[in-house]
Amino acid sequence: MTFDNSILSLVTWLPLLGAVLLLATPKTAIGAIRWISLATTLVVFALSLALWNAFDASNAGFQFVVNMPWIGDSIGYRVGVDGISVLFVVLTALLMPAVVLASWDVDMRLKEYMIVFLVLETLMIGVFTTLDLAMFYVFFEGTLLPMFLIIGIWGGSARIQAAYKFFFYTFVGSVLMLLAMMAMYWDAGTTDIARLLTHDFPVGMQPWLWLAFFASLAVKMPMWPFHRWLPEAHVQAPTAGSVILAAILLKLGGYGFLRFSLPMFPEASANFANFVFLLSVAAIILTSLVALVQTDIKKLIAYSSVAHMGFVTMGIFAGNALGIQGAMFQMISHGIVSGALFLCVGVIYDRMHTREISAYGGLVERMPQYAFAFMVFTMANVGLPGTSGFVGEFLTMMGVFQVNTWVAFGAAFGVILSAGYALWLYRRVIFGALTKDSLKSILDLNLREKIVIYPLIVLTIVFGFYPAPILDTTAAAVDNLVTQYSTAIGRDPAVDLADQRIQLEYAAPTGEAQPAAAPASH
Amino acid sequence: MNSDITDFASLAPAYPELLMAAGALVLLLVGIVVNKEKSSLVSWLAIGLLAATGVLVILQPADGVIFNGLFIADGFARYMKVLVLGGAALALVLSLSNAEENGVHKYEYSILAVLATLGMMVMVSANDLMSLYVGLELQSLSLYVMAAIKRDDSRATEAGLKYFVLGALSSGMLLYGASLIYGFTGHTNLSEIVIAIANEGRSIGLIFGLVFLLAGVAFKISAVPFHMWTPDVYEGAPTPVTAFFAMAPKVAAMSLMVRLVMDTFAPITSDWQQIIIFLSIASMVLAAFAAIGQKSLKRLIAYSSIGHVGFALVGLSSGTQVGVEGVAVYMAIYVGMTVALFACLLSLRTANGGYVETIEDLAGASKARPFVAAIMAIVMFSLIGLPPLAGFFAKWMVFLAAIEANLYVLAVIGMLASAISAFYYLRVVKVMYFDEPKDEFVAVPNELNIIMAVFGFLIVTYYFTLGNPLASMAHQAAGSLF
Amino acid sequence: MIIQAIVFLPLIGALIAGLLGRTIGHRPSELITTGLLIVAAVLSWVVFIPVAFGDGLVGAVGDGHAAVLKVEVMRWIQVGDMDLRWTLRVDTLTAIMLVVVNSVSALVHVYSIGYMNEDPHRSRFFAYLSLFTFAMLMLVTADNFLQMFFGWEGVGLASYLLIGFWYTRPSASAAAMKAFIVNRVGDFGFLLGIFGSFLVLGQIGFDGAFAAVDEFAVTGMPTFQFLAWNVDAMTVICLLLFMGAMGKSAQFLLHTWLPDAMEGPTPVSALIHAATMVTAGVFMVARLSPLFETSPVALTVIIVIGAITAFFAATVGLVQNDIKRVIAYSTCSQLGYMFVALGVGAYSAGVYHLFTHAFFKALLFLGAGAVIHAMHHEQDMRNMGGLRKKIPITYAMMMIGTLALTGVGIPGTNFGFAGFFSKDAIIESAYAYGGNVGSLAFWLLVVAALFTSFYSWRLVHLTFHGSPRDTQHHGEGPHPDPSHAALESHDEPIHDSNADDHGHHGSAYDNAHEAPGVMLVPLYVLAIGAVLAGVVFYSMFFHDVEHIEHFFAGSIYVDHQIIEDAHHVPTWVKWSATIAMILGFVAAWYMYIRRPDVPGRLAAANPGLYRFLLNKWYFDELYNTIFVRPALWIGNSIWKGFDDWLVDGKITEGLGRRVQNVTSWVVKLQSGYLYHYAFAMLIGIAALLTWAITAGGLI
Amino acid sequence: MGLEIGLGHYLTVAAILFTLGVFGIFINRKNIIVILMSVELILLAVNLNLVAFSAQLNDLQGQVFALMILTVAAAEAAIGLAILVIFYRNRGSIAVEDVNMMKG
Repeated sequence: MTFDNSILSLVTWLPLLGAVLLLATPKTAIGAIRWISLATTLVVFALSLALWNAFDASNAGFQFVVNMPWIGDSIGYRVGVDGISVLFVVLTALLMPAVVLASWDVDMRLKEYMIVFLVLETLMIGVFTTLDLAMFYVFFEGTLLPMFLIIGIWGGSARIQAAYKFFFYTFVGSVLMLLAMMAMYWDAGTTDIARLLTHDFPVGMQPWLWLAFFASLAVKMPMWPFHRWLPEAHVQAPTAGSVILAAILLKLGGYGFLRFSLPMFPEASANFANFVFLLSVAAIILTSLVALVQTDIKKLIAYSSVAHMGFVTMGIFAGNALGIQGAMFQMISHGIVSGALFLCVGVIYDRMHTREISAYGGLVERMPQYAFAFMVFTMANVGLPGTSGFVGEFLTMMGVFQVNTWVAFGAAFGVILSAGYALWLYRRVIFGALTKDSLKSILDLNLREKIVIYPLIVLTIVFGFYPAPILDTTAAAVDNLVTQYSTAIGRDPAVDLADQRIQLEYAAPTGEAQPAAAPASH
Repeated sequence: MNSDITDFASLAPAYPELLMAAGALVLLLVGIVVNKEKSSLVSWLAIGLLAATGVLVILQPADGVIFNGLFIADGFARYMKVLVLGGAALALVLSLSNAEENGVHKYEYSILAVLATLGMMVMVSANDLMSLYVGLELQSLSLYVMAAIKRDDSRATEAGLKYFVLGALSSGMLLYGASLIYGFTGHTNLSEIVIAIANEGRSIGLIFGLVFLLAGVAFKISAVPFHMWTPDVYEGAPTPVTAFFAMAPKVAAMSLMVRLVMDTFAPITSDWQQIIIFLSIASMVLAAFAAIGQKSLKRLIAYSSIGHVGFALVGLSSGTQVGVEGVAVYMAIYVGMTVALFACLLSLRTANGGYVETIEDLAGASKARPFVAAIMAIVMFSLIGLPPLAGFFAKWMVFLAAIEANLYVLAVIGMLASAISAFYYLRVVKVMYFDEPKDEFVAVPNELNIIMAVFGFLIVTYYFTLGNPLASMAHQAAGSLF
Repeated sequence: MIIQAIVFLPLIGALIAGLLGRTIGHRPSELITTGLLIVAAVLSWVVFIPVAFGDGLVGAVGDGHAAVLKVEVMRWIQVGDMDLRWTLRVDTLTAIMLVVVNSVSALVHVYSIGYMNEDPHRSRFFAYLSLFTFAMLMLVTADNFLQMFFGWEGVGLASYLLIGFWYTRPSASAAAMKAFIVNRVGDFGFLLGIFGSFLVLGQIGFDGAFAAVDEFAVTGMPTFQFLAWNVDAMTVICLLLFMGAMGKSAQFLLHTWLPDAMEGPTPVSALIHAATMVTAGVFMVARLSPLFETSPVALTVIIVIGAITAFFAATVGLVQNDIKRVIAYSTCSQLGYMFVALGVGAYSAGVYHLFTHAFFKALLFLGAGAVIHAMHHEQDMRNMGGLRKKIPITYAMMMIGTLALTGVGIPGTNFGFAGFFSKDAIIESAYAYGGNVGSLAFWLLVVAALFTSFYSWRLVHLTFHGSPRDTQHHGEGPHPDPSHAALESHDEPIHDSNADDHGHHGSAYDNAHEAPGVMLVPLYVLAIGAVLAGVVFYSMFFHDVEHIEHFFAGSIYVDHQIIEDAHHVPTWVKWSATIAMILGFVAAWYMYIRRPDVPGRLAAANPGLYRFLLNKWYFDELYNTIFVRPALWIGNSIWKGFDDWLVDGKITEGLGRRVQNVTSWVVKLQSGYLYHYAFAMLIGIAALLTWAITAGGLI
Repeated sequence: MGLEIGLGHYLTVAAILFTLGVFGIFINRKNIIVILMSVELILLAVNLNLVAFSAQLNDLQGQVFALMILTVAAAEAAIGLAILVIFYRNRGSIAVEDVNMMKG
């Protein structure tokens, strides 16, 4: 195991080490606790960057692979990343320091708080680095445990309800996925994902496996109508919790679809594609409408997340390069943007201790810098070109348009509605005259908050103008996935890779013309 | 068969049992000569004895069938015996603190425990309906007394009474089944019964016998519908005794069950499979629902143990070697979790004396006793079967077996049951962590702290520490049955 | 290099003023942004002059027939073979736009120095202005659909920010939001259009797309499955793209945001909502003329929409009292003219009008700004009047603007203001197009011309002529009409950060003063444009086909036929616009100078019509009822009804309750009685026995 | 032509005894002593079975088994009675109804 390959294990388990360190520090040493957590997350972030740097984007396969049997035949220690997973590792590692900083002033049970978050980081990174089916479930489901505590202990007034719903929605869905995984193990004789990817599951078996996975992933995503837990969890969770929830945990669903559903059950995926499209469009339109009428800032953003995840699922099941690349990008971008939005909400919540939109108004008067930051993220949320939010939405819609114009048509309404709820929120919170006495003395971003938020602004805009770093990383893996998928379902990979135009039908040729139906290729 | 009894060496496979028997008598003498106040001495000696026997079991792996085929020692038996001895020894350790108010300070207690353990070992190694019955009764009779050992406590005595009456009924059933099997196969020796069944095939009488026999054993592992005694006895008996009940006897009975169905009745798998599946589903589902309604912690634990028996049976119902491995691993992890659980329970004594009885008493424990609360929470999550804790890997093994045997319905029901069961486990965590504290808790005895620390650590780090060795051991153990 | 300079100097200015504005202070930010803009403007002229008068675009690749200059900046989105790069594309069409955008923007910057001089957020204002300019430049230099969309949305953002610049005014932020969202409705179509063209043409870049379109001449027109129907691909695509244009250019049905946009500071209205951004739609159609040419249906739709807009906006303009709103509707209607030109195939004429219109409409707006400035932010014309003596220069400028807008000139000669040439060109082309559509468009445009001149002169009369009215107040205006409630609702009291203006004593009229030089200079420059822009460029835009060909060098589609025909329309057609103009003038003179009481009586005579026009055909109310409210209602009912009541209340927690019920039932089984326990065991045995025996098939 | 007593009859009798015993346990609401007797009845049934079978199979194991059961049964009865006694001490009653402090 060279250093190159041990780096994944390092990135995965280092946060746990930090947690152990915290365990050893006395709970009164507030400063030490904070700095240890920050240092740990920063080191992990640095490592993840090194990982991304060392990652060979042109290679579609898994890299930094470690593969050894561990418990019995059915569970191994297998890690590795490919173009699809590596970015999530970086994203997670990127947001953790921000989260730690955002929680700098947590006074209640700080020690446990930081420990839980570091454990959570290990679990989240583990989900993306592991190449063992069973271990994937272990990490995937393991995230429930810390998140349950985060919401339940450090959450708002109605936290217990929220924590329970979060737990049960996800847990009930996942147990079915677990059984599906066992079935896959017996069919393929291994839990090595790399080998499972090349295994052809019986067509008769696929729908059941697909549905079992869907039960879990759709809830995690969350797809409409399995989303009800999300707004509640977001509203009740502490700021840091919301950030992680929106930025990373939701992505587990999309990652699962890309890692399992699409490549391993292609036939089933193709058959269920329209079903997914339907739910996606429903998510985009209906939840946007619901977001329009929210009175709680966090709830509004939560619902908008559901809508944005609709674009992701839509893109994934478009099954072509455009769609999947778009979905990948959308997930990363949404990770940054929604995370940042929740951080922004946290900023004013820390000051005013309310999330009611009506309690605000005219903040720009006192908090111009905050207003600027919030504007950038709002626009990214709206999907304005030049922000990272646009690229993903555009690609997914473009991709799905090639497959099913109805879906793209429906999804495009999201373009209008997102502008509606986002700008209305901005107007009610930031614009207007600052009349409320409670706000008269509110302070603008302090240094710590700037350190947390400004980098995210930069990323949002940079990726809007120059998304290449992300798209190039995913390209090879996605192309590979698309090729397998379309070949498996008997579609023309060339078309799905957009290397070739669709075969058009031609009306009666105008003027003197060759026989029609001559493919207009270029 | 005709090995000379006097040839001591030939008894090697039974050395551990012999040691236990002799030790028990010695302890009896010690207990009589030393004055009552020193009773903890006897407990320590008992613990030592159990430990020594365990070491003997591990270090002296002599397989073989002795006592004219009454007694068998094989890998499976050894594995289970280690679990039994470990569980028993730990239960005794748990009983050390505040033995006085638990009424388990009398030296008879430890001796009864040792005798019960001896009975269990015989059960595990039984290769004949007779030795089976004798071992079973030795265990049961000791347990009846242990349940009621707090003589002046009406709850304890009621628990003893109930346990006794129902236990007697169940052994009656077991015997009735045994008699039928004897009648329809012509043998009491298990290995001969196998052959007989294989040759003569099934008959109504045999099936009757099978059902009655399994019902008797099901009572001991408290599988639904033979579980009714469990909640009452768990609640009534002093907590250390409950801890004892919850671990060793379950393991022993389970291993007996495994040996019977996998070995003796292997030729008629399809018949017993139906029964086991029924028991399994009934246990998982009923426990999941019933536990939600509980206020008393011990009753909750009782139902939880019923549920876990159900899960273990999921593995058994597959009827495959993987299934047996699953059961083996499951029981080991179950014992571990139970030890930690009872350690936590015994550590939480409110300032006004007395243990936490109801779940509400735990309110705010996370503030007053963060360590204990943390371990308790870990155990709860592990009992749910939430990764990455040990409980998950246990479930993984058994359900893996079920899926292999295409028992999809069983698997799905089981999974949903485990989802429902999460309700009450989470409630405990919720009360400890999310609710505000009510009353103070007093300091925790050291041995409990150690136990909690060790087992908490093992549960959390199972994937790294125990996972691999346990799996391979279970593999060997199960292998010896096939 | 020069191209990059033109495009990115404004961006640099915006960044400096925006991010460092607080630190470096207002004055520096103003000077920097303005300075950079002026440089950019000069440079764009440097690019334009050779195109117009020299031998074509300097450094352009390709022959004179398709002269294009491309500068690649960096990669953007590359997926599969969709290879998007940030590329600056300059050809004649772009060059024209560069000149228009940068010149007007530069002038508006200068003007704003004076206009905004008391505003505490000046640096932010200038940052926005420059940002807008940058976005607009990105739009016009776009080399592919998506970059155009980027600029498209960028100007949308800037306009959103500028309209809502006085964020403390609820009406302002509301208008800003409305503008953005209505535009988004257009973008809905634009996006789908882009998707469609990528699907059908396999290209996201313009050149590739045009090349692909050319193939259709050989292969025949493609059809594809859009929604439920198998339709002619190009028609659908063009209509979708045009939907975008309608939004941006405030065409009929998507026009509602433009009047409200007047909430923004006047310079903004001049720059964004008159000269540049709103013409983006026209630019887009012109740029994509090769695509649109493939779809007669789409073109027809464009003509009809354009004509209706021209007419409709003019009618509403007749009765507005807010000086800016009048000009806003006039803009709306002029855009209609341009679209008609595009629709009939006279793209050059459309661009021509865009070009001239930019000058005189900016002039009018800035002039109006000067008036408002003079009147201390009074915008209601009914409170003005007789300002001629007070602010003569402004008056003169406004006169020039009005003459240009109304299109004063003598047909057949080279004498005439800018508007005269371009507008007549359009009207003639419309007539030449012929057919029902053509004649409909023609007549609507002529009537619109009449209205245009009427409301323009009405504006002049009410503002500058007659006697001061600001001492009197609403109530006895020229309109003792029943619709005052409506009026109030439309003209919120102008609150603006420089409060000192409001404390002034005496009437605004007495305090009225001429604007400072810094505000007047831009007016002079624009005035020159308003006078000369028409005559100078007449031949290369409309007069002479060869010249047009050579001038545009393939940057737009040139339909020889229509232009030839347009030149040979009957004389009465050539005169029609002029006559309409004169009639309008006379009517205005009669009603506002000769007999000032007539309008009031007219309004009183048919209040229904009056209120209909005053309330802009009730479009806001209509949209409110059929879109906004339903959307909110649906949102609410899904939220409360589906999410909370059904999913959460009934299913999630309902399941929880079921579990509780089962539990309580199960717990009852555990009665505590020995005999029950024993009984349970026996039942169990019995059940197992039966099961084992029957399932085992032993009976 | 006397009636031939065969295995079947023994089994039937044993079955009846067994059933009686079981019923004795859960039909009886009065006295725990009765329950103890019922348990003995069950064991008796079992012994009868074993002996009958052993005679039928002429194989001794059955009878050995029966003897063991008798022995254990004695011990069992002793312990049962002991528990019953301390229960009576605590509650002053041995009515079956009273044995339900714990339920649910």
